[in-house]
Amino acid sequence: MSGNIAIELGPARFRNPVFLASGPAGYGTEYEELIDLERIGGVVTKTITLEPRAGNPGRRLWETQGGLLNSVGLENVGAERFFKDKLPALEDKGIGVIVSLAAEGWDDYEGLLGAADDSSAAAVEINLSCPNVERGGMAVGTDPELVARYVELARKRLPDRAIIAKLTPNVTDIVSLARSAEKAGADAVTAINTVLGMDLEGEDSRPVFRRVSAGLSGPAILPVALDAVWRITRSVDLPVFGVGGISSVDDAIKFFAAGAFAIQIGTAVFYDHTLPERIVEAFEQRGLPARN
Amino acid sequence: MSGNIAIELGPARFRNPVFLASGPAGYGTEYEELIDLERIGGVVTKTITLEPRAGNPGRRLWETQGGLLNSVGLENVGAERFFKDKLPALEDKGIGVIVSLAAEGWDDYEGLLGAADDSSAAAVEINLSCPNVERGGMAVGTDPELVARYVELARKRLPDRAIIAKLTPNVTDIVSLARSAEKAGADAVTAINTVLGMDLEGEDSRPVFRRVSAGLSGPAILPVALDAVWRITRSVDLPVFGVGGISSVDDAIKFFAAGAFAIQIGTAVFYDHTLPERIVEAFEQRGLPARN
Amino acid sequence: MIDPGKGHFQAVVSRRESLSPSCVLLSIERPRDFPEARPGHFVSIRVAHSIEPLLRRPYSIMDLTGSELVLLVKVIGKGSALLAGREPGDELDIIGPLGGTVFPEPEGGEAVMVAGGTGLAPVLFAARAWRNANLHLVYGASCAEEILESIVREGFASTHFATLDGSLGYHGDAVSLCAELVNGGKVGGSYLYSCGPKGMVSALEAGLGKRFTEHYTSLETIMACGVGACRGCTVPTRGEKSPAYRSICADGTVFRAREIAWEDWNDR
Amino acid sequence: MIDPGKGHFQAVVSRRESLSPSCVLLSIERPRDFPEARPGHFVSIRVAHSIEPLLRRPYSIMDLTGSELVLLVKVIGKGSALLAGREPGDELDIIGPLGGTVFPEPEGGEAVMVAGGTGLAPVLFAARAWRNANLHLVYGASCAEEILESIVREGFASTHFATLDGSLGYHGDAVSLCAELVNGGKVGGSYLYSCGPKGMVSALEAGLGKRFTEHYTSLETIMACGVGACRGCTVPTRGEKSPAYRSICADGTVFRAREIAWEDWNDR
Ligand SMILES: Cc1cc2nc3c(=O)[nH]c(=O)nc-3n(C[C@H](O)[C@H](O)[C@H](O)COP(=O)(O)OP(=O)(O)OC[C@H]3O[C@@H](n4cnc5c(N)ncnc54)[C@H](O)[C@@H]3O)c2cc1C
Ligand SMILES: Cc1cc2nc3c(=O)[nH]c(=O)nc-3n(C[C@H](O)[C@H](O)[C@H](O)COP(=O)(O)OP(=O)(O)OC[C@H]3O[C@@H](n4cnc5c(N)ncnc54)[C@H](O)[C@@H]3O)c2cc1C
Ligand SMILES: Cc1cc2nc3c(=O)[nH]c(=O)nc-3n(C[C@H](O)[C@H](O)[C@H](O)COP(=O)(O)O)c2cc1C
Ligand SMILES: Cc1cc2nc3c(=O)[nH]c(=O)nc-3n(C[C@H](O)[C@H](O)[C@H](O)COP(=O)(O)O)c2cc1C
Ligand code: FES
Ligand code: FES
Repeated sequence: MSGNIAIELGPARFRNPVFLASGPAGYGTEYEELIDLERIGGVVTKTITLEPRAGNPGRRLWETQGGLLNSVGLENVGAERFFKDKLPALEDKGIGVIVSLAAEGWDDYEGLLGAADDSSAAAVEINLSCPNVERGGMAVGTDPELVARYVELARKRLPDRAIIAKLTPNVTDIVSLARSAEKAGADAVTAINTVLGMDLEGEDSRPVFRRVSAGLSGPAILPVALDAVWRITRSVDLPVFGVGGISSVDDAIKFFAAGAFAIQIGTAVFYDHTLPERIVEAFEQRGLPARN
Repeated sequence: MSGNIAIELGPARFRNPVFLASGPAGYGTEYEELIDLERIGGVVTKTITLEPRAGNPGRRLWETQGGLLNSVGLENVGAERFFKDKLPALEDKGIGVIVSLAAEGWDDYEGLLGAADDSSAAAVEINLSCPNVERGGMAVGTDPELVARYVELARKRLPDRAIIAKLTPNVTDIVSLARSAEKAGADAVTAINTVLGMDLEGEDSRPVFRRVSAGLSGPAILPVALDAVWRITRSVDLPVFGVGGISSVDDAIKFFAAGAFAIQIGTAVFYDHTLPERIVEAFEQRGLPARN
Repeated sequence: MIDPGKGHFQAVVSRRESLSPSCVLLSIERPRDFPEARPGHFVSIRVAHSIEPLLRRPYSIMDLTGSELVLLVKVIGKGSALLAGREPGDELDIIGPLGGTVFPEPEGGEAVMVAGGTGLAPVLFAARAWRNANLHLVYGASCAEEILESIVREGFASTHFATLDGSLGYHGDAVSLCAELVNGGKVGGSYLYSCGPKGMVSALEAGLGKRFTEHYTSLETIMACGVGACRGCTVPTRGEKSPAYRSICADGTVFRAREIAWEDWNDR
Repeated sequence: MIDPGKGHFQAVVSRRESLSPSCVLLSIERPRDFPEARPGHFVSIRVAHSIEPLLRRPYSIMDLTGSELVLLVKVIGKGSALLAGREPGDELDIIGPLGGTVFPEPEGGEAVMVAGGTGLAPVLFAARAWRNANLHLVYGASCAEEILESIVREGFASTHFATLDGSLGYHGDAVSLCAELVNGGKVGGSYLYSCGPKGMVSALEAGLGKRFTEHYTSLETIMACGVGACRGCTVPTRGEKSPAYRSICADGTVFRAREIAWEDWNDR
């Protein structure tokens, strides 16, 4: 045992820097029987919006070579039910939680932040990067000025919570987004959300998804995520949550070496749910990996 | 045999729409003993610059999960030797050729176009998207206005050649780049060049490449390339050369279904050099795939 | 919701039997501590420790005895081919049993079960579990070779086969055969159970759903997590709020067929 | 340039012999039409029809007879592990022989050959080809187990082993041993040949290069195309223009050691 590997972010404290990523982590309880969630740093819960969302119709998942495309479309139970039922259940169990929020417009964003303010959430991740919805999500997240506005409001409404801005890689310059988030007062950024992609299928080669474009995750995008983390940490002082394609202990170490402060694991949990705990074990034995 | 699968682009005519991509294709002759280059549409020759370039020092290749990172850095023999030795050798053999050109600045770009004008090249691909060099390349290619300026000058200096603009996926909006190319008079665009990525290695987890960031190619990026082709062909009337991750006949068909006019194959040639001819054969038998 | 209590197991293949050109029966030593499971439950298997294929593959439990877990595997693509190629002694990385709902036992003791292709698996599991019920099996496949007669053994009051090419039994699909049998009074009961291609089940519900008190169907789609977390395996259901999506892995696999918004459920 | 005339072959493994904890000798039936090859030539093998690993893997030809192509395979990562696991009867997808330059025969008939690890492969191929030469082998590995003595058979005037842990032969590296032997007059000749880790070869050139008329070395690095097209496998060379990169796959694998800009050649 190399001792303490706990991390702190503003008012939030986590056992260690290994999280389940938003989306794959669900509401935190679905993997309970398979993953010891009290062993890991915590879960970033599925992105919630102010109102419940049904999510996208038609197919939502598609495997590509080394990757996974998804078009879930932010299906979620809405802020009210989330803060009433889902969050307390996790907190009662002593599971570390980062609450993921997405605005569907400026007005409902105010409401959403209000709901978060009324809650016990110590850390929120603002999802400025979902490719699978019409409004909000990536449309906001690709514009440094809008990123700044969204982070500013969160900072104002949630002065005593840790605020993390989740960034999209589908931009010319992710570093400028991170800079905006920093200036607007974020405590950290998360890089990256999924990469835009599509696939076609069948004899008639039709797009797999109704919305055509979807979000690519998994091992295929690891180099893209590492590159984003490296470039952001060279230019911005904020702690960075690294996410994208992590599928082994070595991958996790690479993200720290690229400068990450913590990591999140998404797609790999689907096929190797033991990974997050194995990473924690490795860190407990060897200490947190060196950061460049 | 389903008959004629030849394609035309401006003054250029090719046996079929299956090309080797710039870079992996070298100067066209290296694969001669392994690929029957007279069977395929042709080769897009390795990008040349006005002056010879030594390329990047240190490691240049690195395999990732489902992909390949490269940092070759446009090593090339320069325009003079290329047009004197390399191009005629290919043309003499009846091999279809698209000449790939990259500017290292505005002045040398004039010179490069002049050299192309003096040559017999029927089609040129302007590489506005190489991530592995300091000047030119992606710096120019991410800005729609610069793309327009570069394409305009090519159009002016090479009025009777087919001009293809090769675009980078590392932007917020690849469609706007394609629109710029269209307005500036390009005959076609090629999508995509490599995706920015990096990796780290070894006990000390150092970046694999001296320049840190490199270009990701191969099956991992196929969904990204398909998405770019689909979105461009929905918004722009230009023919699109689809490239990125093609590694089977089915993949090739998908690019046409996504709207491509022709395809280029890069990384897959390294491990399956029979693929381009197999695709041609499939097209000869079934006809060109349907386009959406 | 019937949560069997899922676990993660390294299980050893004990027997591999080729049943047809496309199907293999895979018997697996039941891991110690593998929970009880019921018809409609499934397992999810990591078929390769490689990124190709990346995700686990879901398979219905066809039988679970004290010593064996039995799966029916049809070769569709790369993942199923790898799985179907496993030999006795090979290890399998399994999570399960998964699924939140199962086929309930029929009331009245008589029921019709319609299976298409590998949809046979949960149906056989149910038939084995409900030994005292009077079950009529209507089972369709493309051709005689794909009718896995050897595993349709015990427990049915009557069995009826349909092949699309007419090479065995009824010439046509399972739904048409079922309609003939029901209309002719040859099979009956108040419960209808089904598992098979979406088209089969929706046609069955449209044509015969009203003739039964209940029509329960076990659904399939592409999955990622298998535990209800990712919301990727959803099916649209009828309800106050529409669309209302439910996850096949955790809210299913078994649904009342009339609750499914069939007209909205397609893959694109 | 000596272009052997490359081809693409499906070849069958005929024998697999485990030589050490990390190394395997793989004998392959020589495909009909497989061109003649010389020491320094290599083949490139698709080890899996999967994307993991993606690229072909390059291997020096250790021997090529009328009936056999022999490779020495050390397990390093996923690709070499797959290759080393191939059994007699398995097919291999090979392109080759590749490489534009080979070890030239020694003038004067006497020469020193220094091999580190699997660098032994092209050295053995040379020794077999030059039956009339007087060749001294200096061969180093980590430990006794990794000295593949059984395959160092015929054709050498003298053989000298070095192990880093001293468990066999000289206690130290092959370069130090070679220096002792040369300085002590135990081995000699006007040509020096080498193949092994970069550090070994550059130290050899720095320490002993000037004592020989020629020092030829066969180099290795990560490759993609193997045919000179991609410019990914380059090594910096000394020349008028600097840096001047040459490709190991097509301009090599064999270079004069003094032409390599060793100080500029590193992996990052
Ligand atoms: C709850 C559940 C139970 C199942 N039970 C069985 C069973 O008992 N026996 C059996 O043989 N199969 C069963 N399946 C289907 C099985 O999981 C798929 O055939 C398998 O995952 C295909 O993997 P692959 O890699 O071979 O094919 P891929 O290469 O992944 O896919 C090939 C093609 O099949 C389609 N496809 C893949 N998976 C599914 C799916 N789950 N539903 C619909 N289309 C799909 C894809 O769209 C693709 O076009 C079940 C699926 C689920 C969800
Ligand atoms: C011309 C040539 C001849 C060769 N001859 C032989 C031979 O006769 N016997 C033999 O066992 N090996 C030989 N090699 C090396 C062999 O190709 C590599 O060991 C193999 O490709 C590793 O593949 P992998 O998938 O097992 O390892 P990977 O998982 O790809 O790599 C594991 C580690 O090894 C490093 N590595 C991989 N390939 C190379 C390489 N070519 N050079 C330096 N470092 C590398 C990587 O950086 C990585 O850190 C030769 C290489 C070349 C270029
Ligand atoms: C099925 C699925 C659903 C996702 N849903 C969300 C989401 O609701 N909010 C979010 O911020 N990211 C979401 N993501 C993105 C992941 O959090 C993560 O950024 C991305 O998948 C890259 O990491 P990975 O390669 O480890 O999966 C989702 C990803 C997947 C695969
Ligand atoms: C080793 C290597 C070198 C490349 N060099 C060039 C180049 O010189 N010019 C260019 O336009 N693209 C270059 N590319 C990009 C390819 O042409 C292609 O756009 C990209 O690799 C995606 O296709 P693929 O996945 O089929 O390889 C290079 C790619 C690789 C792998
Ligand atoms: S597969 Fe994830 S919710 Fe069903
Ligand atoms: S591997 Fe491509 S040039 Fe050598």
